[in-house]
Amino acid sequence: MSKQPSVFFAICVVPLDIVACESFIRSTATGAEVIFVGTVRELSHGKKVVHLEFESYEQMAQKELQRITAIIKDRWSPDSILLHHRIGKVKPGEIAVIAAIAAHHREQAFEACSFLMDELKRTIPIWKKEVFEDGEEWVTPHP
Amino acid sequence: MSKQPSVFFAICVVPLDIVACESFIRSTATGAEVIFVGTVRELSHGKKVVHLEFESYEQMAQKELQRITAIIKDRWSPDSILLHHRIGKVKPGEIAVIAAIAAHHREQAFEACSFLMDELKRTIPIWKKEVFEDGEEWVTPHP
Amino acid sequence: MTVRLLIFGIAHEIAGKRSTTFEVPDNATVSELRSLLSLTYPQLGPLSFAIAVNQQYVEDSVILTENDEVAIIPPVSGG
Amino acid sequence: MTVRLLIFGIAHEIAGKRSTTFEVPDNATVSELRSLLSLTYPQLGPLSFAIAVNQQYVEDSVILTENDEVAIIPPVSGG
Repeated sequence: MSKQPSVFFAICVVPLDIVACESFIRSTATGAEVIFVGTVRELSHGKKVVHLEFESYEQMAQKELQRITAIIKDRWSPDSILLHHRIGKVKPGEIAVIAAIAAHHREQAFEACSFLMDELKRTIPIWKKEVFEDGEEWVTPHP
Repeated sequence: MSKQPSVFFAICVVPLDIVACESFIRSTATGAEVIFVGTVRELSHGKKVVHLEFESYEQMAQKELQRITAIIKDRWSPDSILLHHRIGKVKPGEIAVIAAIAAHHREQAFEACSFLMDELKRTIPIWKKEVFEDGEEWVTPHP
Repeated sequence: MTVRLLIFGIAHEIAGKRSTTFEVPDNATVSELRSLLSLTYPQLGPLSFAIAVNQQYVEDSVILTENDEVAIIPPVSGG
Repeated sequence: MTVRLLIFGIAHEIAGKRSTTFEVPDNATVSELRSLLSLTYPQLGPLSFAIAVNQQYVEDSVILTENDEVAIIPPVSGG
């Protein structure tokens, strides 16, 4: 397939909106949508989180997403690829990231969305710091 | 883990609501949500679909979901399992099914949600008929 | 004895009804029920379908009981 | 020659700044840049970080050019 998927990428300082994301990727040509929503947990290693603080290297994040998008297009030919990531302070219960894929078949959508999240965690230049009541700590990635 | 996941099952004659589904499964204890949204395509084998018509054997669907839920609980220990399926007439672009899993880690959520959809398509007693401008046809499942 | 028969999907269109009562010999198996169904609804013959008894999929060897809820389950196609 | 240095995550806290200009020899490699960074910011030493040049991850053998945008990329932790 040579059709280009639609790509929606945003780094946002305001709350992420699942409905907006889903309507970006929805089309009557597409049967399957997989949406990943990553929220902030109130406990990290048993300690109460006050908030997370995210920062990003946005221009590079955009280039990394282009690289990832090219791989996803080759492997799964989806109709749409979306990644919205929050930066700044994000409280427990709030959404930190939404990744979404629309495709013809559900296997494509599940695999592509899972891969997009794996690659986000592996290479996209975004960092988070956990802020506790008694201190703060930059998060080192878990594989 | 012996904790019981929350289970939300519904067979609906009214449009399905992604926001409602996501808020059912959201909690501050859970970091990862995977939501599958299945929509009706406007073309089926190149023919224009007027609408789909779904019917279900609801009591048995509920029992099948209990069986599937027990397997998902054993394998992935998610916090929540949701399946909302539309019945009656559903038009192209409308949502036919929402399946959603909330879990601590994204791998659990992706795998459990994909398994839930596979099992839905394999065993849950729901049937659809495609209605075209010039006729109609019960859909036989594709693996 | 009598069982309650529920008929879904393409099978209900073939049978022309969604539910009915159905007579089977005492202690009939699901396999015997299948044969009787084919006699009553010859067009069901070519259709591959599962049988559920009291809302559970069953094997052909299962023995039916008076008043069981028996369902004809054509290949499902939800989602 | 001068490159523009961007410093992210835990590294910007160690360095006490998010961006600066940085002097390197003409035709310096990324590997040489790393050594100079460790001299200027000794606390970066124990940290494992990647280097991006003009918004792309690069190997240590890459040769820098005047005015490149060079970024210190600690292990990412988005999502």
